[in-house]
Amino acid sequence: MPSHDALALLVLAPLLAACLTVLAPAAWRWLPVVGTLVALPVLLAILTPAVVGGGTLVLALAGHAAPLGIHLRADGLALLMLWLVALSGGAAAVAALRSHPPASPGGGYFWPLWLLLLAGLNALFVSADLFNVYVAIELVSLSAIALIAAGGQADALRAAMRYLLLAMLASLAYLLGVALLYAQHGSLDLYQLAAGVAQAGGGPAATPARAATLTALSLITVALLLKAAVFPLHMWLPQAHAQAPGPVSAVLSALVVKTGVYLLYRLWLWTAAGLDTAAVATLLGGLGAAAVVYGSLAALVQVQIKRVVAYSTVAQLGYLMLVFPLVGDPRAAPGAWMGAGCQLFAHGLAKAGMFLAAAALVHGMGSGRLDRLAGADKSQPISLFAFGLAGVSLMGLPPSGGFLAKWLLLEAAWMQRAWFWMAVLLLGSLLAAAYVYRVLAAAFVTPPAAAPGAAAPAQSSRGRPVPLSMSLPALLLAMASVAMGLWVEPLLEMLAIGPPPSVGPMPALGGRP
Amino acid sequence: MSLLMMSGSGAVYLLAAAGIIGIGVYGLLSADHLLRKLLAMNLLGSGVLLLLVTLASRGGTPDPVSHALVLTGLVVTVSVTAFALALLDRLYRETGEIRIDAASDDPPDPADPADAKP
Amino acid sequence: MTLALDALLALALLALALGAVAGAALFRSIVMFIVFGVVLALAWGRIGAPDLALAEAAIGAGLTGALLLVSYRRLVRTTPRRTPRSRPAARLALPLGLLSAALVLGLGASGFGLEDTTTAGAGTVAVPSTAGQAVLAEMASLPLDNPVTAVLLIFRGYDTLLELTVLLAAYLGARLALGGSPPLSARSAPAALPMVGALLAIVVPLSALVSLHLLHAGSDAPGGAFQGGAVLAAAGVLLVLSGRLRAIGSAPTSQRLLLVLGTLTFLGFALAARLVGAALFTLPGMWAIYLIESALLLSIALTLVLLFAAGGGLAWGRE
Amino acid sequence: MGLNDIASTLLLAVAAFFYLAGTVGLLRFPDVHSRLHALTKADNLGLLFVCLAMALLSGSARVAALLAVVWLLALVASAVSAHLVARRALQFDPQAPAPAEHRAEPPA
Repeated sequence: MPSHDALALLVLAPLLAACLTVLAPAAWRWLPVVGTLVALPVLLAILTPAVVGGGTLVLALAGHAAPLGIHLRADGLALLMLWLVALSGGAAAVAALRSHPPASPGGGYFWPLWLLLLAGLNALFVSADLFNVYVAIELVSLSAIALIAAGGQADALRAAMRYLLLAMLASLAYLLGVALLYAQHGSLDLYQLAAGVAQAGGGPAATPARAATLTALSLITVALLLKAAVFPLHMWLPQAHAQAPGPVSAVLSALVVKTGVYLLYRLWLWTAAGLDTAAVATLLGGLGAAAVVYGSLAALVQVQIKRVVAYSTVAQLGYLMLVFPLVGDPRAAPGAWMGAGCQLFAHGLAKAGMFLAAAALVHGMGSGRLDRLAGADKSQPISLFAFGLAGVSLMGLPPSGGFLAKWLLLEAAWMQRAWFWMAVLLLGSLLAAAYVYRVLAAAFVTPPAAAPGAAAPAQSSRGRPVPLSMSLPALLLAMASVAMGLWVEPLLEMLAIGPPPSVGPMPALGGRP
Repeated sequence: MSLLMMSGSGAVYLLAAAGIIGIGVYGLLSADHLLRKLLAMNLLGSGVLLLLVTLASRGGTPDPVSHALVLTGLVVTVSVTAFALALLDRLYRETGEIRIDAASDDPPDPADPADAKP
Repeated sequence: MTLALDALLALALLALALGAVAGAALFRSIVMFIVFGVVLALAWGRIGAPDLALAEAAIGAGLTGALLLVSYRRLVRTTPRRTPRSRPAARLALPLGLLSAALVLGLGASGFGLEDTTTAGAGTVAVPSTAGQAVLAEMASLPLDNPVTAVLLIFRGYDTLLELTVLLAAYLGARLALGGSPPLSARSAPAALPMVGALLAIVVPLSALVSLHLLHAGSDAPGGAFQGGAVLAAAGVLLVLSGRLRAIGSAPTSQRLLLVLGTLTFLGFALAARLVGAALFTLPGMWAIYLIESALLLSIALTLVLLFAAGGGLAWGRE
Repeated sequence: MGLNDIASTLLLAVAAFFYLAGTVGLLRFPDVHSRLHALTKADNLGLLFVCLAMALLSGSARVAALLAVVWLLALVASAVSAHLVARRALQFDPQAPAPAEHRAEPPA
């Protein structure tokens, strides 16, 4: 199969599978789902060598080049995200197959939505068109929020509603920005727009074109910060991620919030690459630093295990924002870029694993509270081990993928003597160690003898075994996030394809102060 | 058609779009009832779409791409609204609530039912 | 004169929007919103966007309004709890609303300023050709005359496909959010009334006819699958309201097929293009466009009716 | 200005008068039933005259036929909705004598 077709099929195959899942009789719904889980890695295995060998792949749909038509585009970063969807999404789906059986009545709605979510994510990562991205964002938000509400408990519904309102608002802000950009520059292509944006935005101060372009960029940025739950626009995330069913939480934290970060990269490192973005980069980095500190501290004081993990997502997303200031220095840029890619991937694997592990622990112990985890070391060894391993990657201990990511970012910060960013990176790792330790410590406590007044049944204090289909995907993901540090060459090779202009091998483009 | 599209009426609708967006933002923030918030969101969306077409048809010729985008936007908006209303319906049936504080930080930890002391 | 008409429409839009937002009674606000949609449809017509006028009237005003009203009726069965309005967000509402209006206005005005310079200096400065101009330039080589339909199906068909899946996701999501609870039957206009029966006998066949006309006309004139689907859906909404159709828990196979028919047909053509060696999403001719649009129309209409009825599927008659 | 224009202007003026009358009735009449009465009768006439004026202006039989369909549809819709609104109003307040002419004093 030609690699172009593989690129398009990464979006179209899950769409087709979603339609088939709607159509299929209940007993056969699993077939399109499993088919998609298998098809995505296969398609990526076809696409990856073509991109790594032949460079960025661009596909003009219906043969119409932009601005007339829509381009699909696969470079290293897109490929990285696609792999993450296939791996994290796949592992989470295995766990979800158990918790939401396709043959159940709800499965007839849950699984098509899951597949549409995957299709939307893939569509977003390969799209080169701002409006097409809007439609993909809507598809992702709608299906993700519906999956959060799948449980139907009051808290999940509240969280879903709050998320939905903010997502709608963000989408409209995004669309307003797109409207301004299209009116100014006549194109919707992310990469074609770069020339116009550089010309208009780099022009003399206070021209209308400059004002409109910069406002459009700011509107889109705010919208994406909200989608990416970057501090202080994170307020919707902890409840939404903590209240969703376990496998859904995994996908939300590993993939859905990453869409905002990914698009911020596209916007500021590609579309707006021609502008002097130093101030914006510092601002985004500052927000990221605040997110690292705030998210970690908040994770330290949570009572529910899933909320610890959710706040940890707030913190870890902060690291991804630190890239903006760090790629400013041409010498440090390649390292910072590699670090960002590693962090995207490592966090995607580790966080999906951690949420799955947390869900398995909650299921096994019968409660989501940390003080009810006592004794989990005996009854839930696999889940707890997976949680710990994922935690190793989040803290950034060698040899994990998280270590590599943080090391590369630290090195980039060191090269430009950016002490503040270095301090944030180190502090974040320290705090991550603390909140992961807090969960583990709670689990290794020997359960107290049943208190005389305790209403909880004896079984829940001891824990019950959880099916392997819940704990094993968590373990595999956590192991992958650690092993990634040992086998990172393919990833770095991939990231080197089509890096942002400011990072790329062309020094003439990268020399902005 | 071109007579209708002279810059004067373009400016009028631009003004209208700006006003509608402002009113939408006001409504979104001031509304208490979720149905009202959704209504304001739809107004805001209409304003944005009106702006998209008005700005894109500079020079008097209507821009077919912007029209197609708005058509897509309309369908997306009605889809999201319909889903939101279904969610609201369920929320209301489960909790009796018709309002939500979208801007607040997450609420304090709900008590775990297993913790209820006799 | 025309400017006065536009100004009047714009003023009406603003007044209705304000009424919808600031009115004390929720029911009145919803009605204001519906009228707003109707006036906005007129405005679309004035801007030279008749396709959007049709879509706004059918979808924006009609279906969204119906959705809001039916939701209102469900929610107001019991009195909602009154809550204090002195939240910080509410206090910020007015300044932020004014600020955003001023911001947009300033930007829009600057856009108009830019237009003057570019059109004046068209000979000297290379004016970027916009996507819209590119479409208009291509129209001569296409078998259809409505550029909007051309964009929706030929140039940006991929967007349309994803948009259909958003609609599908809304249906699935609404079902998932409503859970296993039985669909709320929309008990209202008694179907037994002779006048209602007469109305249905006239309006339903006529709606079907109009939607087919819109579908057919869409290739050369304003209209298309979305407008046609919305008109057909309106007939379905009437049937639901009058009790001729009722919502049931889950869709039978035929309706499930209808729900995904549009997506599947579009997807089929998009992929089949590769079999004959063309680029993905290349459509083989007018017949393909008609076929796709017909499938889209049916899927859109059924999905919209199901969203309105808050049901998994539809069945004839009362329980 | 041709004869057509003058005639259609006159028709529009008549239409405006009926709309005005209907609106005044809607605002001033005391209860649902008399309001409905004002609204449906006067506004349907107003719409008729608008359609006539437009048909004259267009000068095409096809457009005129379409306008006739528009008017008939509006007629059907307003008749049915007035009927339903009136029924509903009766259900809400069954004691009130529905038709306005049976009542000497408007309710407070």
